[in-house]
Amino acid sequence: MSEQLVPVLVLTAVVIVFAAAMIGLTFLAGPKRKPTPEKQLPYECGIVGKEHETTRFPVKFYLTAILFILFDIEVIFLYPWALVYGDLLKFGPFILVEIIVFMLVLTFGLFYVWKARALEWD
Amino acid sequence: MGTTWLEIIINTVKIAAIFVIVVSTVPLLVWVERRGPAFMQNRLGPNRVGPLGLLQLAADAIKFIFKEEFIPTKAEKILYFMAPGLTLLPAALTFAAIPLSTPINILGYTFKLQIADLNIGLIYIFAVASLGVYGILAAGWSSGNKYAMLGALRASSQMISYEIAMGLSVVGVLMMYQTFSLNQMITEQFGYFSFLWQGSAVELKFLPNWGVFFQPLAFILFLTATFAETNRLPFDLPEGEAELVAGFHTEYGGFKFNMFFMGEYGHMITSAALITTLFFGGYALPFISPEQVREFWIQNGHTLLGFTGLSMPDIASVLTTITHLVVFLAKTGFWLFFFIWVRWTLPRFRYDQLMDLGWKTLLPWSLVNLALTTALMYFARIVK
Amino acid sequence: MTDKFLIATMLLSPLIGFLINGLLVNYNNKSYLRSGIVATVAAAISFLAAATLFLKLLGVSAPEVVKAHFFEWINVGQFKANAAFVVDHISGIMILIITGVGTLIHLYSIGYMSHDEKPAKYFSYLNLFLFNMLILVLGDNLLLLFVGWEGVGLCSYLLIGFWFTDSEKAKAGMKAFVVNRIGDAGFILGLFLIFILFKTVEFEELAKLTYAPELGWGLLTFATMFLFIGATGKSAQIPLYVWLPDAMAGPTPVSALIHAATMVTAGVYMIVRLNFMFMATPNTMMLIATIGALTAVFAASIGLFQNDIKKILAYSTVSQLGYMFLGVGVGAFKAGMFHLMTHAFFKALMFLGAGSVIHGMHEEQDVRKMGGLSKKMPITYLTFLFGWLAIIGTPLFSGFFSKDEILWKTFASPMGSKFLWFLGVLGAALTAFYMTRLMALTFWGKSRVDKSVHVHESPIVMTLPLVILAVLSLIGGWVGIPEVIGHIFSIPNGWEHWLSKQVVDAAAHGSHLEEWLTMATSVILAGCSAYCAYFIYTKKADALEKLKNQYGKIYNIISNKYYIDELYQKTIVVPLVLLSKWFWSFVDVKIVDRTTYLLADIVRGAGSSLRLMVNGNVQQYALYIVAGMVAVLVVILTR
Amino acid sequence: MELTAADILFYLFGFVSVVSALMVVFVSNPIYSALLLAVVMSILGIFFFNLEAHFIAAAQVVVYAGAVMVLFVMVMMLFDLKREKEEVARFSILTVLKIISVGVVCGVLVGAGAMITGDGMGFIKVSTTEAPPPPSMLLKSDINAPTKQTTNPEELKDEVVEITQNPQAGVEIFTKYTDTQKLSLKLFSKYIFIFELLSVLLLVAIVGAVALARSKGGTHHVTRGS
Amino acid sequence: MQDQKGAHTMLHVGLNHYLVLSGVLFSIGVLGVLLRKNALIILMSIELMLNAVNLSFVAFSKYAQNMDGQIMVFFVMTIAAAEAAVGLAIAVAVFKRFKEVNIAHFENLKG
Repeated sequence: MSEQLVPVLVLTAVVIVFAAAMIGLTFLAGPKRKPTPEKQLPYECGIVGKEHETTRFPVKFYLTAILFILFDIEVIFLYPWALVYGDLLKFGPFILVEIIVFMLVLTFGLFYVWKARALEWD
Repeated sequence: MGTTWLEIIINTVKIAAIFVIVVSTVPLLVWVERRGPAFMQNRLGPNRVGPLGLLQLAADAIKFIFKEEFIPTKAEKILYFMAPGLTLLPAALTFAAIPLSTPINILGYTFKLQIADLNIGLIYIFAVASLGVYGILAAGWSSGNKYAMLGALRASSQMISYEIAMGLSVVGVLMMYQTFSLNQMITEQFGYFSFLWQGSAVELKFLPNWGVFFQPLAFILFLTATFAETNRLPFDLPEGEAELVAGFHTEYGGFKFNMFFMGEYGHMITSAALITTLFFGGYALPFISPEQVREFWIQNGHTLLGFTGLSMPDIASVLTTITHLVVFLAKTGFWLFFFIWVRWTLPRFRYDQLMDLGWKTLLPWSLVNLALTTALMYFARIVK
Repeated sequence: MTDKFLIATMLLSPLIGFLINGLLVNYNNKSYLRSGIVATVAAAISFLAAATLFLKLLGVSAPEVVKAHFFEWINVGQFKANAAFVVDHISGIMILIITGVGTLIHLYSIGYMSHDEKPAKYFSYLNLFLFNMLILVLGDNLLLLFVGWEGVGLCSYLLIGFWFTDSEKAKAGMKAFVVNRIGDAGFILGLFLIFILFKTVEFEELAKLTYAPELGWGLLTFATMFLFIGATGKSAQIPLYVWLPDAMAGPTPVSALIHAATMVTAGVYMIVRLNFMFMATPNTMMLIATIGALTAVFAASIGLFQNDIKKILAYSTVSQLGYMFLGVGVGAFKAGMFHLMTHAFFKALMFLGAGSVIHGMHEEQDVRKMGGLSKKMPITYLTFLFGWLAIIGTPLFSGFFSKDEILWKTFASPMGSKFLWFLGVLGAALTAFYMTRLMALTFWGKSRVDKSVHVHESPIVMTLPLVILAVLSLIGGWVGIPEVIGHIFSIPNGWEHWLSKQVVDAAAHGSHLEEWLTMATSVILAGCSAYCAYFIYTKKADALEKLKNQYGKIYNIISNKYYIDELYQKTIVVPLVLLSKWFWSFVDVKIVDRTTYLLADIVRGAGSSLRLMVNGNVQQYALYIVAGMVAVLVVILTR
Repeated sequence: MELTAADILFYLFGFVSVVSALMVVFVSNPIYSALLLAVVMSILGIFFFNLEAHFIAAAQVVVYAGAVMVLFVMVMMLFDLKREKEEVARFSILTVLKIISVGVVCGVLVGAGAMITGDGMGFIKVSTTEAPPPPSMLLKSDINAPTKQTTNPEELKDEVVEITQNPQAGVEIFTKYTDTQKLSLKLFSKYIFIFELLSVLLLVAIVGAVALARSKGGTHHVTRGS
Repeated sequence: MQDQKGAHTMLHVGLNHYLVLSGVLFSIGVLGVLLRKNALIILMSIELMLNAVNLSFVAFSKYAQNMDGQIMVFFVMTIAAAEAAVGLAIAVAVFKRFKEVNIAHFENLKG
């Protein structure tokens, strides 16, 4: 079982080592100058912008994230179905009816999201 | 990884080797990225350093190492350093599952040219790909720059939206191959284009048995989804130079910046490899199955590698592996070139068009594709 | 005419009379005649049916018992009581007395109630009383007897308190009812015990059982004891007699019917009906006898100094009932029953006579304001004379035969004793004294009637019953002439023979000589005391004054009825009231209310403390969940 | 070799997951706790893989690590929560009570977990006086038996037979299917009703989320009539 | 079985190891829910608890040779995701209203 997994873990180890080495290298090799305040400021194409306190971020991004989760689960449910669909067809249309009901309900969800203009990016 | 220490070492070396190869192809791609479009736009591109500018890559790499280690004041120290790693890691891990070529069996060992032959190959790739979002978000947020933050949010929501479309489009393919393991998918795509129609076998001599001919719509959807997933040009809004400077990695310099690029290009290589495996027969030649290739090399393989003194079957298996590796590299190279080619032809989407494309066209079309395949398999009883 | 129909008419006609008078006739309609006639006709029909039934029993080949089963009333587990009525030798006599005397009294009350505002109500109650009394007598099981028992108690309450507007009379009614209820409680306990012992309450089955005489204080003794307590309540014996004198507050015919002839005899009838059971419990019999004798002497002594004509008669009834219980107590059930019948005749006669006197004297009841009425009310005087002669036991009159039978049986029967006999004779002497005093003060002597009142003789409708009753009280005794006299004139003792099938007396043994002697002594004694009273109250009024201030104290005690009422008031009523007051103020307020308020407070307190838990703090809710989970897990794992 | 690779993996990742779970709860910056939770989720994915639940492992990483935690991180970044003033409730009687109850829960669960195999891992002395604890009623087979490689054929076969009504199909299907396919066979035969119910659940969640987002003040706040 | 395997039975990973681990993770989740003030952290602790349960489900499914455990994990996952989605939507709404995601503000949701 773990024969399949161990190489992946070894690969992660290799990547981490590589990344750490590179950053370490730049840290050692790189010039060490005293950071000037201007340099410290977040880069704004050169203009030294004032930094007002609370940045009002548009919150609409989270809605896509939520919808992503819900539709991702739909996809996850489809995978096992896809594997078995071909073989269970031999035993009648039952497997088909199941997925039709499932997909109808969820496409209605998508349709609702569409009509409710939840994904509008004004 | 095998039980004996020897096997473990060999495997680790293999893994490291494959990783290094992938990492080294990134500068190559960058080079192609600069030379190719230059060629298209009738200009030269980097040609100073080394022949045709090839050494330019090495120069850049070394330059990155000597950059000053610089951290903006308002940045989150730990996360700022971890962000590049977080983007590179998923990109590298996804490549683990892709079968590069047929396994070699010399001196009694079978040696897989694939980092990890997982029986859940495909969704393993999707799983690890979905972890990529963390790198971007971490980078955007930890650098303390609100434009970077905005870029990160945009990039991640774009990636998220297209992940569903990609997932759904793949379902069609899965229904056909009925397995997750990529190796098995490739074995399914050997020989001629054949399937069962109403129970009777149908074979078309002039077409290879590739997935693209079974699932053309899935291929198109998958392609566009991968473009969006890797933030390649039509969809590279987050780092749109015009408005958001460099998007989520504005504050990064030095090798950390390079790592972001490595992550992006790594992801691109994996996507190209995935397209070839899923739709274009992976490392297999169009009409010839690896068995036939072995037979061919058994007859005249001796001429090439006779000097090594290995037994005939070993030589044959080495040669078939090499041929298949070459085939695989060719196909993937083509698709990589396609990526770069598209970058310099299509204009950038506006953000809401991009999101609409994701949710309102790709997703519905993949549902249609799903319905189509289900219906065909049910009514026509097409079974691969 | 089937038996069932006869019994049904006998029973239902008074009920129908009651319904007609009660529901159809408007209460405050003055026409006494209409409702009076309806009531009397109903009583008469019932009497005719009773008579035919009695004749059925008379014949040689006549059946012992006439039984009519109407419906099955209660059938629960082993307890079975159905509405069935039995006319046998005992109840035969009783129904004759009830319906006969009842009809006469109904007739008499038409005249008596002529001036009353609500005659219909009075007559409906009277009919209801008859119906209940018949049920009591005819019932074939103890439960039905008890139904009649309660019915008559109710009617006596209604009739005593007939003029309820006068609070005094209403209180008397209440007193009668309460005292009766106490007796009834005893009766019911007795009934329960009998059922527990014998699993049946029907007289027929009870009679079939054999009873081993129970010398000690076993359950049967207690059962009979409780029944006797019921009897004392109903027939006004020593502890529970106080209600009868006050019951005189009701109209006089009521007193005549209920408190002389029928209701008060219910106790005696019940004991006679269950004679086989009482014979098996000598202790109870001895108790009955002593209480009977004591009551006789005690009531008679009170009667000596009463000035209200009806009070004197009431106490005389109590004392005569004492004699009946004495008779029954010593095992002379037949004699007791005999005295019951004769007493019904002459006592009803005297009460009605007193009624006509009162009627004539326009509601004047105080004997001291009467006198010399013999000339003004000749018929009443004559009939009253017959009654007087009967009650003091002059030979040839009914009173003599029945009373002497009892005295002889007390003297001779194994259960009786010389001392009881002596008490009986003393009682007889006192009875003679106060009855003669009554006669002297009302009829003989000079008239003390004040001028405004002019006395007139009662109308025929009142005097006719008087005459009939006078005849009856004369010939009533001839039915049961005792053996010792009977065999001289070869007249058989019908009464003994009649009752012998159902009633088994204790065997009395004693020579004829003794019987003659006892008879002689009681007659002589009664004659002397009668002459003394005559002499004192007609000739020497002043001698009386002398006697009074000599024994002033004793006179006061007796004339105030030995302060029994006050005694009861002090010993029972007042403490009871105080106790209930205490219960109310202390237990109810302090304990019951306090606890309920406490409970309410606890709940409210708990509620308010629980409310604190629900304050919206989600984390606290989580804590509760976890705590719950912990509890469940611990329980499961440690089980 | 006593310890197989799987054992080493288990102990290593077990330790890492417990430590990161603790840090999730006690670290001050919520974004770090979110990322750490994502790490815990991925490690759980690895455990699932060890427990031969391949598809579930991938699903876990895709759904939890890849979607839910992304949402958490994104939302936290949007809120721009830097430092929590006092992340853990101040010290009060309630906190003590909470800690104690959690301690008991943990003790009970761990104890039960250990005891289930009957040997109690030596921690809980199984007293021999009363009847030996019955083999845990939860499990059909004997736990300590070496884990069989192939999942139990009979058990799943009858399920398949149940749907296909022919025993022969049962055997044939069973031999050629991989783990994930057996899972889906069972999912679409025995638990089909729940499967359909879940689609309704997802629909409800979608509608709910959209409604909440459009509620007053939401960015997608739709003014009346627009 | 115990004696034969000797000491290292303890180490060979059996069902009870997984159960102990899931128990510990579950308790940490409960601790998080009870102690933390930040609503989002509470939601995350709940997710952690659900994952702990998933782990024990899968462990049982493997050692009892029965697929039901894995299917249950499926369903728990869906529910957890839906719950997280809606939970966060509420948290966002609360954040907009109170500018702070402290659990105390959830009090206003009470009836």
